Amino acid sequence: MMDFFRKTAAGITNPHVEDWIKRGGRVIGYTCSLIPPEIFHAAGLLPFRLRGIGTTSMETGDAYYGPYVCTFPKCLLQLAGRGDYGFLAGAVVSTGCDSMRRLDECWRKAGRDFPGILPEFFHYFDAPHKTEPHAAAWFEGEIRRLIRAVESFFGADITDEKLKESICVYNKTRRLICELEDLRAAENPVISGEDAFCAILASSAVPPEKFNEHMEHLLDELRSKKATGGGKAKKRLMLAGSINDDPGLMRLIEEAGAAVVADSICFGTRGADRPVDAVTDPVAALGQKYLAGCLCPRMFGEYDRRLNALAEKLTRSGAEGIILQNIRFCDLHGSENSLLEKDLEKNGIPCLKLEREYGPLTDTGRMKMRIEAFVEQIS
Amino acid sequence: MSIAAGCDVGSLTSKAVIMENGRIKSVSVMRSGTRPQVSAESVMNDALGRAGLSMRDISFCVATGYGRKNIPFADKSVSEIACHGRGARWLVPSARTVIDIGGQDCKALRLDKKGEIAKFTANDKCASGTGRFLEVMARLLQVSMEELGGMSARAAAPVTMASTCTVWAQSDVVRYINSGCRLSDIGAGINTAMAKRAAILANSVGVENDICMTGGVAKNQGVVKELEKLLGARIKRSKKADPQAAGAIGAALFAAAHIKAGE
Amino acid sequence: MRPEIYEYDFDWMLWRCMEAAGKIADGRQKETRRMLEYIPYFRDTAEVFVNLGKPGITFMKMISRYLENIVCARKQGKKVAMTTFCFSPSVFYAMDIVPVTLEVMTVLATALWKRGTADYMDYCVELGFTETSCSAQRGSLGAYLAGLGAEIDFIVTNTAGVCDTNANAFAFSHKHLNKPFYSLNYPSGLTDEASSRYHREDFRGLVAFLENQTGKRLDQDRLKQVLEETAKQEKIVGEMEELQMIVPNPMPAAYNFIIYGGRFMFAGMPEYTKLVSDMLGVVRKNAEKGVSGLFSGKERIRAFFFYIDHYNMGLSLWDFLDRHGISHLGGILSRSFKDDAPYMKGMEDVAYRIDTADLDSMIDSIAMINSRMPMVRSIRGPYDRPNMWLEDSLMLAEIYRADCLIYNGTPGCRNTWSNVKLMAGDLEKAGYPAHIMSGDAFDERVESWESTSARLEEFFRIRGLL
Amino acid sequence: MIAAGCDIGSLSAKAVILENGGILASAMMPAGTSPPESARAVMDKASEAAGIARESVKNVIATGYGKDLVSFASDVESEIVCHAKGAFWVNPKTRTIIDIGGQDSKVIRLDENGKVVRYFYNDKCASGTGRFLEVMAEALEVDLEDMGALSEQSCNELVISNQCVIFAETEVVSLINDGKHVPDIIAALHRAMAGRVAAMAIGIGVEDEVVMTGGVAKNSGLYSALCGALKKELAPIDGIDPQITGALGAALIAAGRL
Ligand SMILES: Nc1ncnc2c1ncn2[C@@H]1O[C@H](COP(=O)(O)OP(=O)(O)O)[C@@H](O)[C@H]1O
Ligand SMILES: Nc1ncnc2c1ncn2[C@@H]1O[C@H](COP(=O)(O)OP(=O)(O)O)[C@@H](O)[C@H]1O
Ligand code: SF4
Ligand code: SF4
Ligand code: SF4
Repeated sequence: MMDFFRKTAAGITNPHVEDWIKRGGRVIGYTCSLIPPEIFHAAGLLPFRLRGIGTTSMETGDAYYGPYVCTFPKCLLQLAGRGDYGFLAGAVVSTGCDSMRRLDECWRKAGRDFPGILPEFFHYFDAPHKTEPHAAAWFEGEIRRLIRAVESFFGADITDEKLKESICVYNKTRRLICELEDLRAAENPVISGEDAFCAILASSAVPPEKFNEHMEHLLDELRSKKATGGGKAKKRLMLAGSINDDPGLMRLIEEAGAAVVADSICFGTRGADRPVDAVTDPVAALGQKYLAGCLCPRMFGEYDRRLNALAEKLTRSGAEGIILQNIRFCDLHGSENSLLEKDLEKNGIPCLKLEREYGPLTDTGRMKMRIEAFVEQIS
Repeated sequence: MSIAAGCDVGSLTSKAVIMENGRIKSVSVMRSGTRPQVSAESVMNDALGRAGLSMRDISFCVATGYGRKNIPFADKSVSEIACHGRGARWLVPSARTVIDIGGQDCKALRLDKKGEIAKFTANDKCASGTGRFLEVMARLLQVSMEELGGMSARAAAPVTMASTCTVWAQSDVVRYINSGCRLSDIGAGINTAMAKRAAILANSVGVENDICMTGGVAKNQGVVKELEKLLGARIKRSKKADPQAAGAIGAALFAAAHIKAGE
Repeated sequence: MRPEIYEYDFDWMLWRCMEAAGKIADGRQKETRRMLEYIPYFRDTAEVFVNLGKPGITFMKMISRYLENIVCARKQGKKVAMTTFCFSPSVFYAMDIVPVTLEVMTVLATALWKRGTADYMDYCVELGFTETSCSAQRGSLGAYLAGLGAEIDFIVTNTAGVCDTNANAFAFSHKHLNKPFYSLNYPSGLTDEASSRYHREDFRGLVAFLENQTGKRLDQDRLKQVLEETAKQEKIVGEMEELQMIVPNPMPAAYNFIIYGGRFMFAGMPEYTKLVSDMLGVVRKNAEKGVSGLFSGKERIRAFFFYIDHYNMGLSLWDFLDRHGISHLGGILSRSFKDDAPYMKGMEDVAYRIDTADLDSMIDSIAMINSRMPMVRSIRGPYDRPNMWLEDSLMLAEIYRADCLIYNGTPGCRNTWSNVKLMAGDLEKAGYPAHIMSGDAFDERVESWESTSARLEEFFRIRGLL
Repeated sequence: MIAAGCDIGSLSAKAVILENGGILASAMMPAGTSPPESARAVMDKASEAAGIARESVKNVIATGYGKDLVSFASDVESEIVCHAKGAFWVNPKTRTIIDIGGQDSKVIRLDENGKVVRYFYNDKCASGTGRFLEVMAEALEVDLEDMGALSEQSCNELVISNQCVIFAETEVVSLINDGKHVPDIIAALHRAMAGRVAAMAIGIGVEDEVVMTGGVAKNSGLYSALCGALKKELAPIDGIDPQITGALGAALIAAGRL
């Protein structure tokens, strides 16, 4: 079972995506935890959250983006330039953060210079940075705009019913992820943080039905394992901060003698906690979830909500410390991490702040040393 | 009698310390080669030689530093952060803040009353603010590390450096040299830039007296004095041993503790 | 932060410097010059203004008034708001609130003090700011986070959706100082119905917040006054900007700086009106004489700065422009996009109007002003959308007959460094030589002015402009 | 009429002497810390090679980092212009020049008359410069001159992830420790560097023909890595040592002003 998840996490495409396309299905890529995949699912498309894994050089990324920019969106552009995203029928870029939103311009421009790397359907999703009613209304407007755009381009008809069905499918995904989280909370971990991360990551890379199916099997496996008392206990850490889709980062941490038992990052469990209301008006419900529920520091002035969510997860997972990492040039997570560090340490939770580059994890010595020292510190 | 050893294989230098019930028998500092094992062997043999001992006499050896994982004769490995904390505490028993500037990075540690590590942070995004930075600059200026350290004292008008990154600084230095600046003024500027980075790091973990500096750069008086200015506090020097060996001393102390626990 | 920095209040120190500068400027030219040398760690910045004669001196006095207000706010029982240059202070003045505009304070300290603002910037990093975040805020924010300035009552920002690193700096302060916070937030659209409606609602949210913070209702008559004053000011500025189109440009190089600097500090206040009328007088004279506003009197190049200016080394940029006979045609900071602005002819629909008929239309008016502040208007959405960065720049470059366009920003500016290369490419395609300055407008440590200016000069020569 | 160009670079000093439109002689030597001396020395060396007296050189134009300190130069020119002149003189089909020197790398675009229409610098980071390769050659204990040949023996793909020269160096050291093959490491270094230079070129647009100037152009491994990154063949710049292109351009300008 794990193979399936490990394979999926290893590279950007996976057998399910290829299979989906072979059977004439179309795939749509999206960038941020702000964009509801339910919309694409309801249109019969395969939602695929854009990943930067497997980037080895930056000649396209750096050609359009300037210096001083987060390497994650740069890697997305690099892969697009390399043609790796040729399988996309469409892409939606969100205004997650400045580095991310400029992917819209950079990708379009690169598309003019290198024909064929820009998906035919290319949409800019403009999300507010706060949640007051008038901002929520704007967000719902954006959802409707996206729905209309998808409908007219892909000739789909996204009815409220279909949306509600998709919401249910994804609610199940969210529920299963939470169950996995609970299993990780057991003090003898039944699954490594790396494997758990691979599994969770798959939820945005394969058809949700397939994911749910595999996840249920995995959970059964793990439950039986738990009965027979899982692996040996290690230092239990939580990982938070900047976006990451590279299982290698988890491996790195766990090689330093810790177990990652929970996370709050994009591609991890961030935002899996609450289900979407599947009875009321679906657009409003999605707005509630994806804007009001957004746990990214891009939501200005909502630090307390994020702090509480984090603190709660820390207790639930029984983590003994937390690694707060940010990708270089990510000011949002960077400074947020410092606030979190102060507040969490006040409550006696050891914190390690790390700044890193996103990209090939080849030279990890310095990072490892810090994590090892941190593990020693909390033991 | 039980003899403890500590071996710190750093990116630039390797250090070994032999200790017998809390007293240093010998210290050795050498340039690291490309292969950690080899560096470890030779520095340890040198230290043993000085102490008139052989590997067999060592009851327990702790390794630290970047190369610590592949050291054949080590019984245990401990991170250099822990080792520098312990070593600094031995050098300056009242130390509550440790600033360690080695070849690869710059670390700031805050210790609690018992000397346990309460908080640490390290700068390694960029080579500026590392001993390596000083070496590169020293090479550009064609002076030795010692001379570079002395330059601050002799400087008339220290230059300001684009402190953000080694390479930017490099072209700055080249420009200064070409425009005929006095070398000592450039050197002083370099030391100051280094100290500024370290000061930011130290302040971000929160400086508490007393302050102790470890790592090779602790031997750079220019940096130390500048750092004192920036922190507005004196940095306690220790006559007990070479601060560059602090990591190895800490490792040896861990080894000794292990032996004690065993007895 | 170095212990001795804790000795002095940041804004108090700035105020004393500016006071002194303003006072001695009353003296005769010769003694003025001599006096200038005696101001503690004062840069040749004052030169730049003194050389401008009356308007320059009025400007210095205005700055010291602005600083005085901040320093004395508490005593006068006024509330102090920390805010950004992307925000028009008029609403504050209408509610008797004293604004502390971080970027303005940073520019002042960068320009005035030999040691610049590095200490405050680094202090932010010590507090946990990423060192990669924008220096425009860090340069003065450090002082306020360290309690070395007027106590802040609440924080108002205008850059959510426009610039993360900016908005983030204020969000951080909101937590660190534990002060109330309101963030206006902008959609990528500017003129569509939905966006305009949103602008109005969002701004009403702000008014409610301010009323709540001050415990006073927004005074309609006061607001009317401020807005009418603003309209008057923009009319005068508009006339200057009309004359600025003439070849040679009769406007002195440093005037753009004064225009936006003044606007950020005193939009809607009589101080600013007086200032700009003084300036208009000078520009008119030059125009009648048909001479360039540069000290050299000779205009060789017309340059449009399509982002911000460069404030290091005592405003060396302006001296550089004067020495090389380069007319500064303004930039993203200096244009206000009011409907009667000379460059808005035929596109009034995308400009803002000031309508003082009733409270509602007045609030709508400020909302529209704010949605067209620097950055807020031009870099909120994709740069190549209508009325965004590219269109604005090309439009202005054409109207003002620019020979070239120049970018200067800060490495902290994710936002523009993510697409400035694309901008430069498109500008070149449109036939304008475009240069990207790689320094930091506020932080000398990023790139020395020496190399920055060398690159600039090289650009002018190689592209056959000099 | 004899004219000369003198390019005092960050790492090497170069001089070219022209006699009525033809190269009479050229010289090159490592640049010391004193540009004036380097300049004098390299000019003497060149005149010696040309078998002429220094005085018979009627006009000298200086370029490079140390250009302003060349006392005997009648004027200075930017490296951009000089490399453009030099490259265009050797190959008039040149539209794009990639110059990688010791302290910086530049991309220059020319029109059909050899006029500079756009250019872009990378001097913010040594990772795209000759210095990068020098540091690595040292770490690998190989000669700079051999890096090209060695990289051609590479058989496995490695990745160097560090931008910063200093850290890339330690990354290289750890690769050696892991027993990786030197040729593979060198090839990876070339790819990393070529990628960065290519990004800069693509950023302002690459037009055929593309030529490479500056000392690093002599590194065949980087040369082919760059072709790979740009997905096109670069035109060789025949007849001259690419490292003297700047000095040649300066000389051409000097001659033109006589
Ligand atoms: N005698 C000295 N004077 C000044 N600086 C020195 C001296 N010796 C070493 N250094 C500095 O110390 C650095 C090496 O420190 P060290 O702690 O040995 O690094 P590491 O532990 O990473 O190998 C060198 O880069 C150099 O800058
Ligand atoms: N034979 C060679 N093989 C490979 N690289 C070389 C060779 N000769 C010089 N270089 C490279 O050229 C660089 C110097 O180039 P140069 O154009 O002279 O720089 P600058 O003009 O800045 O002095 C050196 O850093 C080195 O990397
Ligand atoms: S971190 Fe925030 S902005 Fe970045 S991808 Fe995740 S949700 Fe979007
Ligand atoms: S890590 Fe930060 S900068 Fe990078 S994409 Fe996510 S939010 Fe944006
Ligand atoms: S300069 Fe850039 S980063 Fe700074 S405030 Fe302006 S837009 Fe934001």
